[in-house]
Amino acid sequence: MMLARRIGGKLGGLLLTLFLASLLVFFSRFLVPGDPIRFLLRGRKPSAEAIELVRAQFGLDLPVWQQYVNWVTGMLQGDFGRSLQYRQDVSTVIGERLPVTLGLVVMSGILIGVIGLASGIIASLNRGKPLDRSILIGLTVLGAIPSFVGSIVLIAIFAVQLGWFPTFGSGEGFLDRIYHLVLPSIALALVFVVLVGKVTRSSMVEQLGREHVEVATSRGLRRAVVIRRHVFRNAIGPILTVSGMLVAGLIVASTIVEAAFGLAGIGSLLVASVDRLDFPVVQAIVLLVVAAFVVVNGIIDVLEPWIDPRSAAGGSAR
Amino acid sequence: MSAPTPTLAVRMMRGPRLKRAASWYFVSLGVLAVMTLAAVFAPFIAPYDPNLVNLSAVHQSPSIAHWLGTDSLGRDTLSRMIFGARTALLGPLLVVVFSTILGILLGLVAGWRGGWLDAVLGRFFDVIFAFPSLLIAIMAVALFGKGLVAPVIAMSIAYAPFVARLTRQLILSERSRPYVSAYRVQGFSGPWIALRRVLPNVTPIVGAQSTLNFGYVLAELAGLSFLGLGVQAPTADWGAMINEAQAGLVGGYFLPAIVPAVAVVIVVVAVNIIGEELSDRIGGGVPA
Amino acid sequence: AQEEGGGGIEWEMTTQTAAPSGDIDSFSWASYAEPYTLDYAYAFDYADNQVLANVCESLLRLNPDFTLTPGLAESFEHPDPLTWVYNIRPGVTFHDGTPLTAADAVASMSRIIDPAVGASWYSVYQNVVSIEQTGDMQVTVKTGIPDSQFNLGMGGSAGVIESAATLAAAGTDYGNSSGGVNCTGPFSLDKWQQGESITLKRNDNYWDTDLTAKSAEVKIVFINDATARVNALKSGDVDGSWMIPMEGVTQLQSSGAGEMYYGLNTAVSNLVISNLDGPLGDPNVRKALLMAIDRQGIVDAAYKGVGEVTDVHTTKSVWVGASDAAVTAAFDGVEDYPYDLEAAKKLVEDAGVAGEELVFVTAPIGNDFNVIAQATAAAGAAIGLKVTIQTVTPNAYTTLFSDPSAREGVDLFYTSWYLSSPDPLEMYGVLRTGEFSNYGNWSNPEFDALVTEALGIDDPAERSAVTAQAQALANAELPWLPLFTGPTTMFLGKRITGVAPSVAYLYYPWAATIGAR
Amino acid sequence: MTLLDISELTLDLPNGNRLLDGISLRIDAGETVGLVGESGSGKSLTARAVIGLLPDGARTSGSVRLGQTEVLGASVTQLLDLRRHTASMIFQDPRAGINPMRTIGDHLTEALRLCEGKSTAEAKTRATELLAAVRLPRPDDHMNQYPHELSGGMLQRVMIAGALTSSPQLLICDEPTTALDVTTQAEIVAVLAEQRASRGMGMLFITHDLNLAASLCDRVYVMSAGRVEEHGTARAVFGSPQTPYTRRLIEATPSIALSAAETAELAQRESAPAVAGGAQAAEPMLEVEGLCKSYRRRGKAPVDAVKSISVSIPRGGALGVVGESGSGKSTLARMIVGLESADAGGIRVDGRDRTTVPHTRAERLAHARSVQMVFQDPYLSLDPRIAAGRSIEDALRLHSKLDSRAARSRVLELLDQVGLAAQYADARPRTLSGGQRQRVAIARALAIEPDVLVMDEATSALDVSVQAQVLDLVADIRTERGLTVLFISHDLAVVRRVCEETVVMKSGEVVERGQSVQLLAAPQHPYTRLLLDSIPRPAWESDARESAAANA
Ligand SMILES: Nc1ncnc2c1ncn2[C@@H]1O[C@H](COP(=O)(O)OP(=O)(O)OP(=O)(O)O)[C@@H](O)[C@H]1O
Ligand SMILES: Nc1ncnc2c1ncn2[C@@H]1O[C@H](COP(=O)(O)OP(=O)(O)OP(=O)(O)O)[C@@H](O)[C@H]1O
Ligand SMILES: [Mg+2]
Ligand SMILES: [Mg+2]
Ligand code: NI
Repeated sequence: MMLARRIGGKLGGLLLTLFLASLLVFFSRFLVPGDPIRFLLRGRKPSAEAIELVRAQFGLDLPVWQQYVNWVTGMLQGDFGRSLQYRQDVSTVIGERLPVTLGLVVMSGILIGVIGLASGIIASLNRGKPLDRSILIGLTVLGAIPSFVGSIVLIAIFAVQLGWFPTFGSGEGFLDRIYHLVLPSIALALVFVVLVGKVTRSSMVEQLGREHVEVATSRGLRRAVVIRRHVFRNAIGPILTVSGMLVAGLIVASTIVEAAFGLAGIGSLLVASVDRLDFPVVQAIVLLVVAAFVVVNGIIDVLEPWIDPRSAAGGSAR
Repeated sequence: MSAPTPTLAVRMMRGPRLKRAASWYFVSLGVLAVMTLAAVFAPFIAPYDPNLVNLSAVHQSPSIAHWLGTDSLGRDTLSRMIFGARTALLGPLLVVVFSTILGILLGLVAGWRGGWLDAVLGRFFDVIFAFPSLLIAIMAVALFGKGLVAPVIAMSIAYAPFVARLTRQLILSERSRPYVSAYRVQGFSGPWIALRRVLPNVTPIVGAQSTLNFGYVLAELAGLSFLGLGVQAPTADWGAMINEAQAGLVGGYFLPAIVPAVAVVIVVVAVNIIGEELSDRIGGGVPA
Repeated sequence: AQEEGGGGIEWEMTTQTAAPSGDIDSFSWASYAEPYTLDYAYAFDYADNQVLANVCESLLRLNPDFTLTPGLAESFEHPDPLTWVYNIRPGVTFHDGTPLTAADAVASMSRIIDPAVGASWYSVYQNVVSIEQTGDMQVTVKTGIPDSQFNLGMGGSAGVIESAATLAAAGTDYGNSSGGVNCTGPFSLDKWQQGESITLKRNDNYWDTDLTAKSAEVKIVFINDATARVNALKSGDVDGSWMIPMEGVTQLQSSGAGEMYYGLNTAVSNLVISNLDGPLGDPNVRKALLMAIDRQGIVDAAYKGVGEVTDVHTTKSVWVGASDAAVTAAFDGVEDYPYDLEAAKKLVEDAGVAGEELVFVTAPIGNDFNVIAQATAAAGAAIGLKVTIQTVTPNAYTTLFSDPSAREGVDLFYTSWYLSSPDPLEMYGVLRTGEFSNYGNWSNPEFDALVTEALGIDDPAERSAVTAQAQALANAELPWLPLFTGPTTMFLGKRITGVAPSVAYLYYPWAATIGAR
Repeated sequence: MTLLDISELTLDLPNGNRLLDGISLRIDAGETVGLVGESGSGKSLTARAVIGLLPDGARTSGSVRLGQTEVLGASVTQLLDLRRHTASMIFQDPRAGINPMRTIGDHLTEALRLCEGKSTAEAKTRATELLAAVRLPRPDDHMNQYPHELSGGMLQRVMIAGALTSSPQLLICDEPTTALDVTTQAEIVAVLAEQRASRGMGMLFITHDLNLAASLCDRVYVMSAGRVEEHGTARAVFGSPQTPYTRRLIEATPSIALSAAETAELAQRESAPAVAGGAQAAEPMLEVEGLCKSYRRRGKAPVDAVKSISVSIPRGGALGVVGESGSGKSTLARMIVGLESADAGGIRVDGRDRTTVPHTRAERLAHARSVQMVFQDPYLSLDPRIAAGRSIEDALRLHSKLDSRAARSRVLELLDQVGLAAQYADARPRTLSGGQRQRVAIARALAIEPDVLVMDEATSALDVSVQAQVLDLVADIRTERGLTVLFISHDLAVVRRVCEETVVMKSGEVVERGQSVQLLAAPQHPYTRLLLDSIPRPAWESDARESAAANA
């Protein structure tokens, strides 16, 4: 009962966040100097009636609040409006490109999880030793490689010089898609691997110093068991929290990687749409990113009592 | 009745690490100092006008005349690197300074004042957290046009909640410490304690953490330039230079792209080393 | 190292590549961008048109040599200066199997002048007053004033005929990736994978057996990044592409993956003068600026030397049907503007505008934009004018061409202006007083009179003599500063051949000609 | 049979610091050995060395034989075997020692399941038995509970049960009751003694509380700075300490045993019961009337921290407040110093109303001059960034118009009064020891020259010897300045050293009040009696008492 209330409260908070974010996203466009109509009618002498026609067609003639309500209700029904640029439903435009970005994000996510956790755990178990230091230095340097630099280097070496990977496109079919996304997901993962690695390390180190770990050791549990059951298990919380915060960042960072690898995901769509004042698309993507953030963090919040039973009681974590 | 000492693990960690890391710390400080000096005195140091086009000397390899060669317009890469350091360093610096000031103020208000104000600010932070900084920067570019100004303002806002949340947390834990109660009992006013005593105790930790943002901001601003949404040509900027030089890569002209890329990596590494070392040092001075 | 910079590329013009040895199952082609639409009413850019040209056909056909021959109109008549009668070809079917009728033609053409559609090709129809079906297979178009250019425009997207039923059914989704198109071309639209590729399938019922596609399938992949595009061509992932980034040409040639071709083009690179109230209001200052720009340097730096400096606004390729005398007059009888800083400086000083400021707007679209902006700034500096470069988004740059308010405070910008019809008059029509694309509001009554006169002349040879005079005037006055012309570039991989490298690929079903090497 | 034999154990850190220096210690089967000494003397290190838990990179010499095995240099499997079968350890803080993210059941059964290979059901049965053995009320329910759902005392029982799962021959207890209340401590000690007896285990019992060691141990070792200072039977060591260090330690340890003079005085007073009226005649300096405070927490029942408390202290008097954790002592103190507002009731200091939390500057300063406070934790009650002298100077200058020179000399004067040399004026708190910090805090409170000084557990965080010094200091200041003191502590023995009057609090209420000595001699309220009985006494003394009681 307490738990249900707590989860309800958390979800309410997240929905409020989503609502406020939608306000921000929707009304920001009224700060834009350019008139989207101008773009719609590019290359033509627009007559007043033509402008009105287009305005009505895209619902730009309604009062602002009405536009917002229409927008939100539409979106709740899966109607994201119509792209000015592609003359198509935004949901179609985004829907076609979403799988690429999702694939990219999922593959990077796996890389980030595996490499980040592994490096963090190994470093923490060897803290103060040369291995720890090398991992830390390695992570610091890797983390300093912006994804566009990483992309260029990866393309130059593995796609062009060695020819191991394709230079463009996102492939068709499951395996081909994975093959095509290997390099981009590595480039995307770089910075995030470092963040996860460092959080893992410090969270593990913190837990390693805890007395209950010593207690477990003193009771004759093998080191591997102690690490798994008492150190890693307890270190998961902060790692998950940080990972949750990173999800939205990962989607946004894919803009750069998609641009560099010429992938048709929603990241490159976002940049193109920003450039062309295609507001419905920009708004939908931004809101999608925010929603992804809210959903992932909502899941993590809901999971929290299982990860840290104390939080269910409302006590302070750790 | 035993004294609460910082956990042994923490102390153990600090001991050996500090000494070894220190040399890298000073190297990093040196690197950053050199870059900063180069940026400040760019007009005196740079051998050429960074925008001087020489169509008869494009894509030259390094030579005595052009130490780092020339780009697709025959401009001197070294000179552009030196001038590029200005935007590369200034942007992140401004973001770090603004976001730190803004974040500390908001965090102080939220943490010290508490109550509904804390709740409102907390909600505001939550909303901003849902917008990754690069996304906010891209939106700002869409709204206010390209260049350094819009992204810097946007990223200052994007990063402020991180600073604010840390500040708030520190303020909260600091506020619950008996020394704050002791000041109250002595008759000091709340604002005085907050501003004159608690804030100075919190600022160095927050500042050190903020330093770490510098690297991220630099990379993100460069990424924005790379997308063509940031600093605009012909202004020399490392990210924009990489963007411009990308076309040359197909022709095998790697240098104009690699030089700024390496510079970005070096600065980010240096700043991270400095930030971590500072956090370590400052964090060690305050009882945990 | 010195060599690298100046090292140009050896190039020669090709009109036709070797004939294919036979059919091919499929080939892939790289496009620098995804089409925004395949709706002919909006297809106004390289990316849109190079795909559309293979799927949809026009009343007339613009051939690779820039001649016009009958297309979906079997023949046309011009009974009086205000009337154009098109006889629709019988026995043609759309991709869905329905037959082509005059009603389809009326519906397709009427869309262009429908304000609710807001077509990009409206200017071709600007003088049209009515489009009517005058027989089972006949359409009659009436114009308000004599307009020789209308008929020439029927070879481009403005003349595309789409099934009226499809237009009605698809509604606003017509031409996008979900609505698709239903035309008569040698290929039909098979699959449009957004952001990735468009796949075309051979139309086995194509009416023109000479142009039946030699490939069962064409996959046009969108690769925005120049580096990636070159890499894809080099590695053989993609068989060919138009518009090759010049930086990559050396690599492509040495890779042995295929062959570079240079062919007919109609584009001239110009600096548009958008403010005649400033220092550039004085023709001598315009001349001075042109003479101060190192145009050969630009061609060398931005295009590896592939291109030629020009002093006029058209290429010889569009002077189809012109008299030899007219061509000579138009190209040899005009003033040269050699690179001469001293003379240019003097002109500026004489005009008394030294030290004044010019605003040059550019966008990060390609290296050539960059080079030209920088070279113009350098030229200005050399003759005592301060050229400020303002970089805007590609979109904002696009609005320069559509929105007068976007041009406020702007003195110059760069454009590569290509012609879609085989007549230089298309270019000069634009520069008349009050024309929409006369961005600087340049006005010369003598010029206006010449162009209007030419528009009314139906005989191309006769017309060309008048057009030549207009060209000479524009050359003397320089409402725009012509910089250079370059060939259409194309790369063909080792598997394919047969296509003619010509800018006509924007309207001619080029992919149908490609078969196995 | 010798269970544990440590001889000449020396432990050095990689940086050359010698933490243990030639420790020799022996425990026979079934014997309880105490290890006492001040904080940092190396007690825990010694204990951990027994089960092979050494600091990273530490170098050792000497030998530690546990049963038949040499621990130093033992292989991993040998060590695991020792930990599983021979020795178990109970740690100081049960809250830190049990994984907060796993259930009690998991904590108890994991060793059985993962080390002994018992089935889940078997392990569960055994664990439930053990929980019952350590007298937890609902063993079956507790198995599924998380640590945060249990109190400290219950957790320590869980910890003990956990240590007993492996039926060890030696039980090492590292200050197992330090984090607990006296009453709880008594219960835990009882459980330990019971288990020891029923299982015939040897026990190494570490504590800083000499009384506790005396009550439980057969023999004791006294440690100081990594060495064993003295050892022998408990009675011998505490009865006739041989080294000055042990002697000092014993002297500093507060005791509730009444001295002969006190007993005499008490007897005298009992014969003339009306004398008390004399003290009440004087105008009280601090007067608290019907004070109430309850904390409202969101979504939970409110906590009545203080329920209608009335106390008063005559001018120059000292009142002790004792009570277990959570009884509302601190809340009372915080209301008196104006950190917290009262729900009802009134506070008067020197006749002036001080009930409300001050708001204006004038109110704040006036309130501050009325009452000052010394806080429990000397490590957190000084601003880490501000030098000792500076913090005193801040207070001085807020309350007087002294120029900086005068303020400075006043600071030195105050430091001198609390027994700190002038050089400490510039010291950062971090560089000061706990006792020194608490002196600075006292000097800072005195700088304002308050009417009343509230000390909330001001010595709880200090070692006994340091505590004794600070208590002496307070006594000195009282006699010198006639300061009125409200002294809060959970330790009756400490309170009675400072205060002539004492109140006992329980769940926000005063359950008993009276002269300190009288309270000790003849507690009226059952809770006070429980409190007194819980205080450990040397085994031989309680024997004597019991026999005395039997005689009566
Ligand atoms: N792992 C370690 N690394 C370095 N120094 C240590 C380590 N463990 C203990 N020490 C040091 O060794 C000394 C003795 O510590 P120990 O924990 O044995 O003291 P203690 O007698 O148990 O004190 P307390 O009563 O505070 O628990 C202290 O100075 C402590 O700082
Ligand atoms: N700020 C607060 N909010 C809610 N409850 C509180 C607060 N402060 C104290 N309490 C509760 O009030 C009761 C009394 O607390 P108080 O700190 O006065 O006890 P104490 O006697 O000083 O205990 P200790 O000996 O542990 O210091 C406790 O139950 C405590 O949990
Ligand atoms: Mg200890
Ligand atoms: Mg308390
Ligand atoms: Ni593939």
